[in-house]
Amino acid sequence: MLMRPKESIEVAVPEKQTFTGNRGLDIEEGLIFETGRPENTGVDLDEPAPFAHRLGSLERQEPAGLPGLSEPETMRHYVRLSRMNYAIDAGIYPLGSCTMKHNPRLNEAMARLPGFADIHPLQPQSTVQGALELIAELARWLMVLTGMDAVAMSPRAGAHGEACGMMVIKAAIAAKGEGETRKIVLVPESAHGTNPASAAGAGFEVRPVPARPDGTLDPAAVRERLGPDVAAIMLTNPNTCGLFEKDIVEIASLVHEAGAYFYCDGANFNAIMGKTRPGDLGVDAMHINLHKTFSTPHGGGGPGAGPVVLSSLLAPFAPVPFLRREENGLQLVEHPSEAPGALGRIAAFHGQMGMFVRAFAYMLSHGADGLRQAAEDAVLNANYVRAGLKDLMSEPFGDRTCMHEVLFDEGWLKPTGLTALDFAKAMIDEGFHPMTIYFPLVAHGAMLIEPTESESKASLDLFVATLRDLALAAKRGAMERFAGAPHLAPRSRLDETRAARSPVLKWEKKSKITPLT
Amino acid sequence: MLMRPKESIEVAVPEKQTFTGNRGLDIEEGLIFETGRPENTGVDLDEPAPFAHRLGSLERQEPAGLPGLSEPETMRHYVRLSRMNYAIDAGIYPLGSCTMKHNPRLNEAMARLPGFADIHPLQPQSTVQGALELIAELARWLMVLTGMDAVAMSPRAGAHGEACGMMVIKAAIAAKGEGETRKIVLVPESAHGTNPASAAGAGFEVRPVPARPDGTLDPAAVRERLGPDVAAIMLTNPNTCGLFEKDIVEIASLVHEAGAYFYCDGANFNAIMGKTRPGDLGVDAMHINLHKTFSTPHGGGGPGAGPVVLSSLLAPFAPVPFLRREENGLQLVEHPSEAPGALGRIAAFHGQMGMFVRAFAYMLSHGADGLRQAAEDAVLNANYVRAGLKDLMSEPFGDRTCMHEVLFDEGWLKPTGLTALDFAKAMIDEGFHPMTIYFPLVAHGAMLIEPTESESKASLDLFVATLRDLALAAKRGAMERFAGAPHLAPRSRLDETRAARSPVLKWEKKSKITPLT
Amino acid sequence: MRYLPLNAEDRAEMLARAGVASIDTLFADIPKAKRLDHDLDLPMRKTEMDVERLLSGLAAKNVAAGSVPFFAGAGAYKHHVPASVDHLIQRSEFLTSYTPYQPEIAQGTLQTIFEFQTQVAALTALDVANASMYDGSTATVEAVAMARRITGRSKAILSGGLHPHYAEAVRTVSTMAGEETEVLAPDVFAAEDFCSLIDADTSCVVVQNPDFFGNLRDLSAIAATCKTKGALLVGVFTEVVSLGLIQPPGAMGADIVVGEGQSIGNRLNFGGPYVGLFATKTKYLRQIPGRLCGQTVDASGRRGFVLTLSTREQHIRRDKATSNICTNSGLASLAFSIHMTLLGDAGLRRLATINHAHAVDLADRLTAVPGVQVLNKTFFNEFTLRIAGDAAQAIERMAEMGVLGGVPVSRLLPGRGLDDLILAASTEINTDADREAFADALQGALSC
Amino acid sequence: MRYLPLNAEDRAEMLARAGVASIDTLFADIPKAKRLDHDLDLPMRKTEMDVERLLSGLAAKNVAAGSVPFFAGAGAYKHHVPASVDHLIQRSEFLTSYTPYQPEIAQGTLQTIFEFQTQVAALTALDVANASMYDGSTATVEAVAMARRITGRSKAILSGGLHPHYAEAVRTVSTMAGEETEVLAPDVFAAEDFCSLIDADTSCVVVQNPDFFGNLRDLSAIAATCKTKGALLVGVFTEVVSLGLIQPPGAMGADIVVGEGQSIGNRLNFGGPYVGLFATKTKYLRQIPGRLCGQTVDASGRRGFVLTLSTREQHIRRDKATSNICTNSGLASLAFSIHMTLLGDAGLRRLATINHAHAVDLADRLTAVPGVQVLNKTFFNEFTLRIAGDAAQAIERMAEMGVLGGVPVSRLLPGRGLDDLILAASTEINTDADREAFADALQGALSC
Ligand SMILES: Cc1ncc(COP(=O)(O)O)c(C=O)c1O
Ligand SMILES: Cc1ncc(COP(=O)(O)O)c(C=O)c1O
Repeated sequence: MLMRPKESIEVAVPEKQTFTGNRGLDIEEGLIFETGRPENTGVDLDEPAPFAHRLGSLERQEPAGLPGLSEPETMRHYVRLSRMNYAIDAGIYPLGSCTMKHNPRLNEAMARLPGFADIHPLQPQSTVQGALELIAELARWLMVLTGMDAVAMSPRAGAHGEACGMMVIKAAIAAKGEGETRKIVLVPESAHGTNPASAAGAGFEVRPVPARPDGTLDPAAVRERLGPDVAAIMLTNPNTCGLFEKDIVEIASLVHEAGAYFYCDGANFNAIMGKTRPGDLGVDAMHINLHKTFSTPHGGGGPGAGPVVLSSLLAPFAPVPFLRREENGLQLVEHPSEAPGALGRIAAFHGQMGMFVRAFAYMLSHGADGLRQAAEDAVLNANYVRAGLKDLMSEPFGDRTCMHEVLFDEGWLKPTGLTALDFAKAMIDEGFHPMTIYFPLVAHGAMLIEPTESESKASLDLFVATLRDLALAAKRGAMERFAGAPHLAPRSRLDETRAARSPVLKWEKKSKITPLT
Repeated sequence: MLMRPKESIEVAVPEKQTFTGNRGLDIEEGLIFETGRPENTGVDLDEPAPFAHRLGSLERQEPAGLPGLSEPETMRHYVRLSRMNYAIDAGIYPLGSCTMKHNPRLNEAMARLPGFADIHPLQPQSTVQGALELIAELARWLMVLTGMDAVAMSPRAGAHGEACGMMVIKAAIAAKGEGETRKIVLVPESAHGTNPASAAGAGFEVRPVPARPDGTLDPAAVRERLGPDVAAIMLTNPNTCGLFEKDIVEIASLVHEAGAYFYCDGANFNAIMGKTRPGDLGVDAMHINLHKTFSTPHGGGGPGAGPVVLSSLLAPFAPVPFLRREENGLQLVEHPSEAPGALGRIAAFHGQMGMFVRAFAYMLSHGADGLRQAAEDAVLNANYVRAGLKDLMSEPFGDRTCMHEVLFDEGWLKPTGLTALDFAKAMIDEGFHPMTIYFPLVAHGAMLIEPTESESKASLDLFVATLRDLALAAKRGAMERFAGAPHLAPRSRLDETRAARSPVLKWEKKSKITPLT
Repeated sequence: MRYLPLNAEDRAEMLARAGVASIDTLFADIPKAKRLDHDLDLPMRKTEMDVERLLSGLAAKNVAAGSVPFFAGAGAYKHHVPASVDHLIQRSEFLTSYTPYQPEIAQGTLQTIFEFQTQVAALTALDVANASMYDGSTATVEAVAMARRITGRSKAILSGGLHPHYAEAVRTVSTMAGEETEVLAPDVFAAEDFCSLIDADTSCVVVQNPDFFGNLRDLSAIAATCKTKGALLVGVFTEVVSLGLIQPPGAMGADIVVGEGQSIGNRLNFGGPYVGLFATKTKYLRQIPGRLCGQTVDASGRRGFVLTLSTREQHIRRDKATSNICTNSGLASLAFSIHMTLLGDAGLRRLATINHAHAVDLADRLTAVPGVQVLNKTFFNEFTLRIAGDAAQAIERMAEMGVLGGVPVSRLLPGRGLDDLILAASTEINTDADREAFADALQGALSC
Repeated sequence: MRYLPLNAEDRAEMLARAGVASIDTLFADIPKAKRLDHDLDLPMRKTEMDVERLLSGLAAKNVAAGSVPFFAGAGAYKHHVPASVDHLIQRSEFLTSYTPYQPEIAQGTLQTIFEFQTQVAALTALDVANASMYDGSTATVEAVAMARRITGRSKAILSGGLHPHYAEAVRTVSTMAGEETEVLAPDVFAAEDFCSLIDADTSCVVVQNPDFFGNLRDLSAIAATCKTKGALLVGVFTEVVSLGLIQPPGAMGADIVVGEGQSIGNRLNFGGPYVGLFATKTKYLRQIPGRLCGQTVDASGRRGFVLTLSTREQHIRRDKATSNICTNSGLASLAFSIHMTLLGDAGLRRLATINHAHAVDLADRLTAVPGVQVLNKTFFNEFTLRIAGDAAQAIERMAEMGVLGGVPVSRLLPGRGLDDLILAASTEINTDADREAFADALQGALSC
């Protein structure tokens, strides 16, 4: 089969056409459904001896029609596709709120030890004591780092941790007999979308809390909204504008006085680990994204892990499973019947063990001293970027230092007619992944930059200098750098509207797209 | 430090300048000497307690001045550099004579088992019986596949195998008392450069043998050159023009009758494994490039392995080490004193164990049936490419089928004024690694294409179609595709003359190149 | 510290450039009393070598599946994953990239998601699949929530053949959200009858196939009843390899199909990370939870892929979103997709057939052990044994003999009078000798 | 077969397009009588799972260095290699690329070679280094050949402190090439005196430091004599980590320095693949064997790298080449370079210091064992023990006790009256407990 999108390429790169559509090392790659065949396979398996099947009448009637590729073809398919991706390993990935830090390969090696990777969640507990010890130790580190009393290890990611935390709070409220009255969760507008979604998923009603002009929460505004109908507040701290909620202790007291709980979104824990403890600040529950703060790889979208630390008030309501140290070693409490009053179970098995190993390797490598240093470097790096850009870009909450990420908005771009999106796409041409844009929603055209502690000064210098170059270019009206950017990526700007208008969500023989001309 | 070759970039990509010199995912990367600092390190090591050193007066005086990079910086440095490379995993790598076939990752995993990768060559032999068994089994496979009686496993690569073979022959000749008379080795002009170099290195004098117009050797031409002064003939079969030496049996007889030995360069064994056995053809010694035929990765230039199979005549002269099966298991014979009459030792330890594991995994995976199928597919693929191109390109030895590789020459390009090099560089822009050019020397502007069995029909179709497109473009005078190509690779054509004229072979503060303009 | 590029000199210079006196100035917003002025009571930094030693030591305390005859299943299966899969998912560009929010430099991830969606839809015989959920259990929770949204009804009926952890997760989350769930009694023989239970408040019926006890279930009748009653049928699987050999839920009328994809491309990992598969009919597209990748074109008309229909999702719709999921199982879904690409139809069917053949052989061998009875009429690669004794004890004893001989049903369903049941699975990794060892060990365990 | 993309249909279609009747037509040039018409007497194809089983079985029969207290050295050393090194060398673009013959699409490999050359030159304190040789021993062979070419003289004098395998390799290859070699007697105490042996036919003197017995040697005096007599001094090392702490041969006047680079970035691998380092003075540039990478510019003036000065090499100069080497140790040299980049000066010095500290500690502990004597006045991370008994037997006994306690000198130098000598090395991988175990085991071995 020949695959040569000749026509479209002519449009794409008028300066230098190729016959293949490839450009040197940038090689186009078709879909497996176009290159593979159902009768081919890249896995050799011996044919079993004839036997009498026990499938009753339920044998599959229609084959799935999935194409198979030999191993060399498979290799090439995915290697070529991978080369169309940006990665931390290739450059700074300054997505605010995402904490794209270095992913040590030691962690990968450790997670692949057969003693961790090839053990079954339900094999006898006497045969997995090392695994249980690791979980217990990781849990201890999380509790010490956060100053909390318990931790639910099973949540699969941050949002799942939020859901878990909200349900734990609901269970605690129910236990107090207030299940029917406390139905409201206060969530600032700057919150990540998962927060309101998680609260709603647990059957709560979400109410916004506005921020002060300085980007942080006003205790008075919180007090105003508290009442016997409020179950909890959900704050992010440092918040999504990169600012530490300086009145957090007061807010926590107000919340507790009102009989509500304080859930903290711990996505930004990287900024403060070893510097302060959420437990000391009055937090009742907080998830920790191991895939942010503790370096487990994002993998193009997951998997992660979102353990939830809990205060002593909430600990009794934690879901199963949890660990108990008994005479014959560590034992998992797995069934709700063994933990009366507990929430129940929120997912199968015991949590993201593969991520636990990686996160624990990261913690051990840093130690208490290294983790604090990492937090300091993360904050320093953000402020260094801020210092390098603040004269050219606009800050929604005034000229003040930030924590681990710095928030700009597109105010400064207004005179140019360009948007945050245009600016971001021009960064791609320069070899940089853009910052987070349009989040948090409280800034107009937010541009949220989180360099993390993994960037060297040289890397930040080049990043800042380039953003300055681009900003100056924008200001002097050099539109060609922005219009329709990126120009030098594997694809030029993609038509998202078209994708949503007539969704093509899987390959079908008929769905071949014909070039727009 | 900012690294922005702004000026040069302006020249390079006038159509679309960037501030960084990067182009989307194509990111420029400096040298470690520019980005690293000797006081930094990416390896944590605990400081040892104070102790009295035992270095006498020989402590290092001047530090080496080597830069260190933290782990994230190191990762990025090498990942970025890697992205400037072509690879089998990214596309067809049709280098004739190089057998760039698929490198299975199973082999990589097996070679990394601690039982193979973490054993010391001199630990007690009782503790490495599994390793010795693997070597013995691999040796057996090589002997069965080639129909030979012994194999010297220690050569590090093909050329080292040639040297080993030449020295074994020399030892055999010396043992016959003809050491002073037989000094000549016959080597066809089409031979790979290592052949004459290896023969010369073993103290032989090299004499050429011309080929017939059909590209193969004429027994008569060999007979003419044989005599009491000839020690050996060194042939490649299939030869470097991709042709099977059809008179090889007769040539072998002539050589033997003349009291000389027949060394075969086995670099092209991939074409014939399971189809015929060199031992049956009269070969006395032949190296096998495990990194060609048996899929161990080329690694950007090595390491490889070049075991030499030997006939019973030459077996007694094989160098140490070799294996003996004794009561208490396999035993290495390691010292020349244990093997009187043997050649001696040609390198430390026992050979390229890491490559042995990979090659053996490859052999086991294929089995006798799969290896033969691989040879057939390799030959079929070459002929398919040949059939697709022969009407446009010229063949130096006429219109005939080939073995695993097909040889064209630049004769057909003459009218266009273009060279094989120009054509090759234009292929780069199309996303293909060029074929081998200017080798073998017997063709004028050779273009030697070896697709290997790892290519699918679809891959070959695209390859052939693109070469046809380019050939037609050349013929119709579309010079812009060729002049100064490649245009779309990480670098445009590199100035090799300048590199050789004033060699800069390492980084020095002063050696920064200033753009030529 | 090896992961931190800044050295003391850098830090000083950068503070100066940022115009702050000391690093602590930057943390001034933390209330003074709450600032930590000492290192926490945790160990200090460790060398790579020491971390390796410590973790290898912990790993060595566990019995790995590959080191003994191994027959545990119950929702997590040990299969052979080709070495090339693990190599590919470790490519920096897959491993260390984020969710593809900038599609122009994330086509690699996006195209693989598009291919994954297509594979999942084909396997389940449904129209459309999403980019993955956390795992099979949370996918089931989401499926039930989706059914409630679509039908506007509350009650979810969970089959007694549904994996108990899945059922508990649905029950817990539903209860917290104020929704009703009816969990049927454990149904060892696939004998339950739903049809009478489905009423006007029933949003969905959730049925697993092969069920928790290994029985194969024909969903067609339930599907028909659901249709009549306006409820949706949610088909669940925990062993995706089965779909190579048995009727997919979509072909039997399921409206939503969810399941665990761990078996393909992924290791056991003591329970996670796994990958949840989620597929449904086109008409329910806008109710799907999680990410979707769609095809489009770039400014030059070239085909490309983007995340799409995100108005369903939390980052746009917030408390009205179809789900709160953000991070999903990206890399695990990639591993799934790569392994499936290697297999193709032919490979998958062969793999499934071997699994079934091994399980049939195991069933025959175990049936021959005195005091052991195989309860299943039909099964794929796992079935239920009734033994003359306590299952948990027998399994513990077998473990001491070096055989991991399945999962006691009572571990998941304690106090239900099922203490004499063992779930035993046999995949392609088991040899004849392994199965013989199991039979011997079970016989041994029962006779002591 | 999983590695072969063609299926039967493809093959038929391609034969037709190629205009040949059958695959055998393409093999028609093979004399009929010599064609194989049956499968060879070897096993048939195996599944990936079966290959894994078979090879894991073989691997399990060996005692891996990481699994026991380990002290073997003698030219191959167990060091800790950071996980990132192995990850990086497995990048497809490094692992599966060829020698960089098309520099425009091989800048990755070329720049790493350029960096490697710079690192090796700096470590050895010489002007210029090549892109690698097979290993330390073959690099030594090449150095001697190069010295002969430069001086036009034959005789090479090999120190009695040179690794015996290296000496044998030089002797063997030299003899075959008709050149003269003088191998001095084993020199346990670094007491030999070359100066009188160097004559007008001497091309070079080859001295190892630290020598085979672990002694540190000051090469300055020999260098001076060589200079006077018109011979070259070839400095050799087998433990490159030593260069972090001791004077490099280049700084003591060596003209050519060769050595084994395995210790940095590479595993033991039972002896190979390793990586030979080769450095010399600029004036001998055109006599260097092997590949050289040089800096240049591209058509746009951007810096770039190419293989250069290839008129020295076999593919151009053929029988007149400086060496026959073609494939070298590319990926092993990359591993070396990456690990060295991670270390830097500071890390290398720390690593070397730890090695030395551990060896000093080991020497002290072993000296305390009755019947054991450490012979070295100076050493780096390895030294020679004289024991009251047979060294090979003692080591075999220790192995039975689970300790790999060094290398018996007699294994490399049999029949030389050195049967009571053990070479013992201690690197950063050994713990206190390991060294104690060694002392205990040796004591045990000597007392039985
Ligand atoms: C502030 C914040 N909260 C919550 C989340 C959700 O975490 P996860 O993606 O792990 O579910 C994120 C992730 O992007 C986040 O940035
Ligand atoms: C025909 C031929 N002979 C010999 C060699 C040398 O083999 P090696 O590079 O393994 O030393 C090669 C390698 O390119 C070759 O193609």
